[in-house]
Amino acid sequence: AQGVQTGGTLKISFPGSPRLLDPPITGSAEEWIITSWLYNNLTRVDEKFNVQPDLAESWEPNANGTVWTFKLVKGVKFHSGREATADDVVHSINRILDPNTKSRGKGGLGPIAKVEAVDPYTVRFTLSQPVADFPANLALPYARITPRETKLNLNTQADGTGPFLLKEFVVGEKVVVERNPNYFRKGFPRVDQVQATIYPDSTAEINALKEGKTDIMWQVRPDQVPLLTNVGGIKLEEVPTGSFVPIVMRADQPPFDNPLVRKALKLTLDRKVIVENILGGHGVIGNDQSLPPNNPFYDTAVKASVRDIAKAKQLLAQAGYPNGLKLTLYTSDARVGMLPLALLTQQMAKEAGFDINIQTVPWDVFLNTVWEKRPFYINNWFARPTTDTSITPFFTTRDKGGSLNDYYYSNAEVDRLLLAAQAELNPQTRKQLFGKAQQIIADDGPAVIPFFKNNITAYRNNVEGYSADPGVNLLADKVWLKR
Amino acid sequence: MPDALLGVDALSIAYRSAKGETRVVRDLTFRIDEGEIVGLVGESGSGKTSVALALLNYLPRGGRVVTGDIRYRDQSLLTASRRELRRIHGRRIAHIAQDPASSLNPALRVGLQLEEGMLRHLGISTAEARNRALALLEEVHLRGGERILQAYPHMLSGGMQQRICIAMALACDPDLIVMDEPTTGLDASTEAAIFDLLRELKAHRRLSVLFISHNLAAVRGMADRVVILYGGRCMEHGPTTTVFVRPLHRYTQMLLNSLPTMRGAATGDIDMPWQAARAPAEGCPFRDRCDLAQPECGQEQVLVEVAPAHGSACRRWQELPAFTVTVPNAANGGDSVPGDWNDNDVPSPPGREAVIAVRELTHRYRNSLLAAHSRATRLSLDKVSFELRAGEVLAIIGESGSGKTTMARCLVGLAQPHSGSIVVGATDVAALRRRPLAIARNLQIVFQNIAGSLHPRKRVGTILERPFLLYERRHATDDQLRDLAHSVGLRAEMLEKRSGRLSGGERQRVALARAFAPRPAVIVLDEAFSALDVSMKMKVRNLLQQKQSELSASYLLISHDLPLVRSMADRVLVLFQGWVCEVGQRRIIEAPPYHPYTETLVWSALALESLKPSTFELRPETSADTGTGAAGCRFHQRCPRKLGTICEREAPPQRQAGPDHTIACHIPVAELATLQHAEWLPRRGAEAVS
Amino acid sequence: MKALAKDPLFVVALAVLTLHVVLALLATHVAPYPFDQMHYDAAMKPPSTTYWFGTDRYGRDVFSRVLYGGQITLAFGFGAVAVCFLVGLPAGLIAAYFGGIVDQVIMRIMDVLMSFPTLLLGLLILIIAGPNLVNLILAVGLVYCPRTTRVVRSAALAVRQSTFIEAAQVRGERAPYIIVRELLPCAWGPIIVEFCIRLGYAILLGASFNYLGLGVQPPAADWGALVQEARSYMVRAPWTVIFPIIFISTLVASLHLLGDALDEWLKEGDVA
Amino acid sequence: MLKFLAARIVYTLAVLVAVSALVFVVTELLPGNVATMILGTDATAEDIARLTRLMGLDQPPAQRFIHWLGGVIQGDFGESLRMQRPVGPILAGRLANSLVLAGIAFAMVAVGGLALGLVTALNEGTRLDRVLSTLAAIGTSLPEFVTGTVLILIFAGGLFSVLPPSGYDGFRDGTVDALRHLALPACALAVILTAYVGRVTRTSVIDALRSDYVRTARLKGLSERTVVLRHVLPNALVPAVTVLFMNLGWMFGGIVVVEEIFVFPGIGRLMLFGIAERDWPVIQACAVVIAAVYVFGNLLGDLAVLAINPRLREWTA
Ligand SMILES: Nc1ncnc2c1ncn2[C@@H]1O[C@H](COP(=O)(O)OP(=O)(O)OP(=O)(O)O)[C@@H](O)[C@H]1O
Ligand SMILES: Nc1ncnc2c1ncn2[C@@H]1O[C@H](COP(=O)(O)OP(=O)(O)OP(=O)(O)O)[C@@H](O)[C@H]1O
Ligand SMILES: [Mg+2]
Ligand SMILES: [Mg+2]
Repeated sequence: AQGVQTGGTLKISFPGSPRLLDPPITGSAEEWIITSWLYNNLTRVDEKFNVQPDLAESWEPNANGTVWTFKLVKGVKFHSGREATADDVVHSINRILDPNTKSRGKGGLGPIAKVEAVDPYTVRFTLSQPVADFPANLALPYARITPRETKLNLNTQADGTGPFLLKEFVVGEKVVVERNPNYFRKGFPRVDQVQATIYPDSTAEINALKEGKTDIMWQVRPDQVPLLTNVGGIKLEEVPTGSFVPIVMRADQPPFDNPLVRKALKLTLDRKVIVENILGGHGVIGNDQSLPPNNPFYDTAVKASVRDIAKAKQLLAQAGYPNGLKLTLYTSDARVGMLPLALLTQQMAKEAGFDINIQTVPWDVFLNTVWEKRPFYINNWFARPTTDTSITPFFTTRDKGGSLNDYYYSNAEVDRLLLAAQAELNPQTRKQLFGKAQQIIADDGPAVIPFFKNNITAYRNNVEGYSADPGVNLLADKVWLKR
Repeated sequence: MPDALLGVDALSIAYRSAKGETRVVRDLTFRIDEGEIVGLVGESGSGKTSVALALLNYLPRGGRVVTGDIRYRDQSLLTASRRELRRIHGRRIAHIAQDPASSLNPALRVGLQLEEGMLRHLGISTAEARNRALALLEEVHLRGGERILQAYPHMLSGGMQQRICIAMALACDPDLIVMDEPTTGLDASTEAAIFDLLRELKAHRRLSVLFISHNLAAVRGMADRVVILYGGRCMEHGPTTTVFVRPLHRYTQMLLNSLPTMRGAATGDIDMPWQAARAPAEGCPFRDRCDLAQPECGQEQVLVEVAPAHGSACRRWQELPAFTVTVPNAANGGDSVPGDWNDNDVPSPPGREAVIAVRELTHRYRNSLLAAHSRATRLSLDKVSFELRAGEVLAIIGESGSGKTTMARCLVGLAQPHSGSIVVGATDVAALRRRPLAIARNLQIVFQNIAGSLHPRKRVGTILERPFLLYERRHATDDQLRDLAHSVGLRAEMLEKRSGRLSGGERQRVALARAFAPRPAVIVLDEAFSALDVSMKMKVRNLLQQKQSELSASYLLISHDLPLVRSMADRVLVLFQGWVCEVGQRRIIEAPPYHPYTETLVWSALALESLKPSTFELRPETSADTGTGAAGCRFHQRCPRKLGTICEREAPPQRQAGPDHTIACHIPVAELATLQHAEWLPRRGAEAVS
Repeated sequence: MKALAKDPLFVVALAVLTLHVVLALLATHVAPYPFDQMHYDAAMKPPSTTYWFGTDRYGRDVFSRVLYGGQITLAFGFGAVAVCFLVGLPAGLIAAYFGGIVDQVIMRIMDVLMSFPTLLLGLLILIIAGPNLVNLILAVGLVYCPRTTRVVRSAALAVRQSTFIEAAQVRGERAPYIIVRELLPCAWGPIIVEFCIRLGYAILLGASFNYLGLGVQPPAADWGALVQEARSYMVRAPWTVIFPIIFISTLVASLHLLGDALDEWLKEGDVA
Repeated sequence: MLKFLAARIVYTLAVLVAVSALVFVVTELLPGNVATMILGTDATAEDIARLTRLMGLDQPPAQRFIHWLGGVIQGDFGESLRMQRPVGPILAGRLANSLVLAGIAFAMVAVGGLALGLVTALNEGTRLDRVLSTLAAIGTSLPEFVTGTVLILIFAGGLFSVLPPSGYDGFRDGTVDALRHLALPACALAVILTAYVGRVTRTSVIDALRSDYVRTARLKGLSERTVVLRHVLPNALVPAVTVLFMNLGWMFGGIVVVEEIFVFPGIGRLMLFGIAERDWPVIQACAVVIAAVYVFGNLLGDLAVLAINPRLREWTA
């Protein structure tokens, strides 16, 4: 780009602290961002959900998509100076697959049967089922490429191929990284140093940005937006994401085994009020299926239900509940938006005859006794990195790949459409398949997905090359500072 | 009249309370001359302390001098500024408070407390103050010098604390000392020793003292002049010798009439009514209780000068029946017992059956679980054996801490003896956890705090009915309750009142009535008199005696009040540190031979009444654990007649001193008798009573 | 009693307490709206004639919520104190009456409970039992029962020394009779004072738990939970926290002042 | 004296072990499964079983307790399940912050409470006393979340914006900055206790003023200053100091709330984090440390009282 200035220190604030830097066992957004500065994946997913090359310069599936062969960029060096080769890739992937690593990424990579180094610059993955999105899976933060042997403790130290070298890491306080002069993408990174400071308290974080102590405030909560709007020298930016807070209606148990009841509940909600109230408007209305509007396969023809109490009442009566329905809605206040959604749902559905009693439980109780067990609760999902994982595991029948289907929803047509789309390599056909599935899920589906959250970020005017990201990315290597 | 050192003129004191102002002292006038000891006598609540504090211009919150004046030499103390007062307090007028233990600051060393007054008033150096402090300790007979000065108050015994208080008062050589009941709370022998000290000081220093007490005997022995206070008014005042011999106020007469003594008693026999609920505001405050009261007694009282320096507030002083107290003094002391009004003089024959037989009773206090390591293994009762015979009064005497109360508690089952037996009827109750009701019924106790043994929230009727419910499982009839009330002089209306709303005297009678209700065979009286005013004491005593003959009950009378014991008991048992040193007929406390310990008790009592100076060298109580495991006589460390090492090494034999009289001592009985007679006689003339 | 009626602090405190209790009892009638009704178009409105205490982020009427919150607050206050006394009264009386080993055992147990910081013990109980009103009551009650036991014990101990208790023992009365009929009636004074003070502290502690989110279930909220709910926007909408704060402070202060006044009165006045 | 000290310390340690055991039992009873917590919603049953075994959670509780207690004695509090790092160092940092906060608040309570008590007692019955005493009575009714909230509303954003409502971060930006951040939380923590200690002090000073020994001292003609300083204070301080230290524990309870309000990186918030995340090693460590501060506070209180009051010193000899 023209006029790019290099050098300087980029100062970023995070609300939470990274604890561990060993990629397979990382678990928080901050950790994923920091490791993305220190390591590379084989691929990466851009802000439009398109897969881009990273350490792999190209890849090729076999005809039915069960064998994928990746060619690596040559001459990429770890910070320690050794070249990164196919063996390191195999090692990294196997570490994730090894149960002893306790990696959360194990399930997300896909049905990998075998990973092998064909030659120093070629890696071959054999899958037990075809997966169209497989290259995107390799962009998961767990799948960063680490050296196959190292003397370092990767939890607190790092040896990657990434754009920055780890200089200082104080848990709960800060992470400092320095420009990797040998980075394989020439011209990057642009700044000499990145300082990430942890501000557990958002007020202090906002003040720091205002005072210029930091350049980027990576994450702004919706309720903090008023504090940063119209502040001189600061830009606010937001982008829709695929994170959503669904109301779960178990489709295999009364009363929600009856699609009419599900539909009735969907009709009671005023989604605009909900988005306004919970997110302060910083989100987009959802249409009860999980593919977010910013996804290339999102079908704009599928409309969200509009509040219609009369209709809802009528459906309820039709379903056999003319005098209303008494329900217990489980939720937890451990994650943003879950409790307010319950409260709003309770109030809005009341008019149609839903008599909802709210039970708030701690997160662990939620995971142990509510999630996948109760018939009616509010859940929370972060954005999934690929199209396929954004919808298929949620709505296909449980034993047919519906690993996240806590709705116990089973619809043969949806199964057929989604599984076909999963293996389909042709984007056009794929889009059609996904579109049809979305329509059915929105109408008949077991979830109320009233909104998708926006990611909101704030930064000072002199920051260039940075923008809000729909995923969990902060591409510090692209950012430069205007003087 | 020469200038008084202190003149109190028409003093009235009032306290503010929620109900308004109550006058507690009215129109009190008296004076104290240099070198004079003035006794201020009155029952509890008569306003003695209030007067004392007013003299110091230090009334407690809510209290104020309403009228009158208090002059120290030429200066009015009531109008003096705080600075002036500070110069007078301690330096000119010193104060000794009622309770030595609480008057000393627990957080400061005794030395500092003794010296700080001197440092403030006398302008002397610390070293000088220290020297003076040591001298003062000598003067109040505290040996130990520096060690005592370094001690904190709690390390000293009550007697030592009181001596420190006296030393503190003497420190700046004041002209006047106000002593507010300086010996209440101390036991008899300590009390006697303190009085000795005061008398000695009186002789050595030309002290003026306002000596406040309700102990008539003590005042008689100490004071040059007395002021008798009742209901906040002066009833009579005059020289001790006159007032106590020919009292000219009916109240004074009654007081003296009630006073039992070691060697004699007043001749009259006035039946004083029970204490009135509240003294009337106008007129003679005593008229409600006065047998000679007339309507005009309700008119304003005037103090009449009946003789030079002798005033009486009784309207009818001229008409009072003749009343003379045979002043008991050494001259008519001796072995004769004049005016002994205890007609129950027939010794109970040894053959009478025993209602309670106590054998080898041993008791020790187990302290709390945590303090188990402390060496508190001293026995509070050590193999005590005696029997209580039907219809007799057996007195247990002994100094404080000798185990009297423990004995009583074991008898009634409030304490568990360690070993030994208590046979009541045919049952050994010593080891029983719960006694059969029949035994409990037959063994009632009257506590020291008689009034406190009533539940304050219950109606009198309910309280009196309880024995019937408990022992006979039936409700009492109204008649029964009424009779019970009448038997202790209570009106039937009282049955409806809550006991908390009764006057002290009424409560005492209710408690007695309850004890009598089940017609018990034995009543234990644990210091049932010590908290009572003189007049009340006699009322209760008379009631008890009357009831005893009615019920033919046996009494176990526990007391350290020897005169009282002498007036009631048939037999006496002397306890020292839980050990019986002497037991026998009442006369064992009237004439030698005594056990040396009994001897000291008797001498203390005599000394208190100034019948005998207690020149006796009572060895001070030592902090050393006497008696622990010592094979010898328990009393040897304090024994005035100690023979030698035999006393330390061998337990004394039980010697028969006569029919039904045992003394545990190494000295043969005959020898004791001669020794004690001999010593009594020469000393009689040695020091005259002043 | 007359003296008490003249004590201005006592009168004011009693009046405030009564007002609180009456408002809580009549909340359904006094409150202009249901406590959970949301006025979507009137979120975070300052106090006005329609919404006396303003509204919160969901447009719920703060006045109505405060009134209903009072019900919950008083409910767990009284509930917890009831638990305290259910345990503490018998335990304290028994410890005081029997003394010795019984006393030691009871009081050592209480000591261990007491060696937990109050909030910590409650937190632990609440995380095992799970947060809801009943558990909150139990937790607060349990946390405070050693203190109540101590107060009851020492009040009873003072009476225990009285001669009339010994008189009853000598008479042959049984322990339950003595404890209930003789000991208890005389220990009431300090026990009532303890009741007032304990109620105040129970409300404070319960509200603190609610403030930490470990209490009643939303949308119901006591005053502590009301403050907690509004924490993130209280600077922008201070009315959402100010009113619950005023209510809890006045309630607890009235209880404490009441306890003080009673205590003073018991100390000065005659016991009869 | 020494014997007493030893006994007292042994007692303190025994209480601590009892507390630890209780905490351990309590965390045993927690409904959640730790392994599920770590693995989250993506885990399979086998994953959970494996992790449970890996972390030794399948061993009998008694064995784990002894193991854990052994570790605690050596300063090893185990590893945080959420943070997967040793709890010890995290705890140390947080505890240091909390101790700074509690220390400042404690100093405020000690000075403020004793002064309040002394001033009201010496002016007993005057208008000043009545006003201050009523304020103190109200002060004891203000829980930390109320004082904290009000302080924020007044000083940090509502009326004025003179002090930061949060963001304490140790002394890395200098002492002044740190103190500015500590001001509000310390006040919030101190108010209720200052009022309480003030009231206790008032009562005990009044008791001392009415005592016989003070009367004796006054009647010796001593100056008012000597009377108050020498005779009243040493005795009156005993209950006040006892209460002061006894309330260290209260303070460490209150600190949980205060840290939550002011987003203070102390042990209280760590504990809440542990609770929210069901991170039992963290909960246990925090609970034990808080309890330790509490029992040692009481111990300190006893010692302070002993130092002041010779009679007690003697009793315990
Ligand atoms: N501070 C006070 N406030 C109100 N009334 C008081 C106060 N002190 C004493 N009184 C009352 O004043 C009267 C006289 O009390 P005072 O203490 O002077 O009597 P006393 O003769 O010293 O009694 P005692 O022998 O019991 O010491 C009593 O009725 C008592 O109740
Ligand atoms: N509760 C107790 N715990 C430990 N020791 C006690 C207890 N009560 C009394 N003692 C001790 O037991 C001994 C006997 O005490 P007791 O009360 O029987 O004496 P007393 O003769 O009644 O004295 P007083 O005349 O003072 O009433 C004393 O040394 C006393 O210190
Ligand atoms: Mg007196
Ligand atoms: Mg006794």
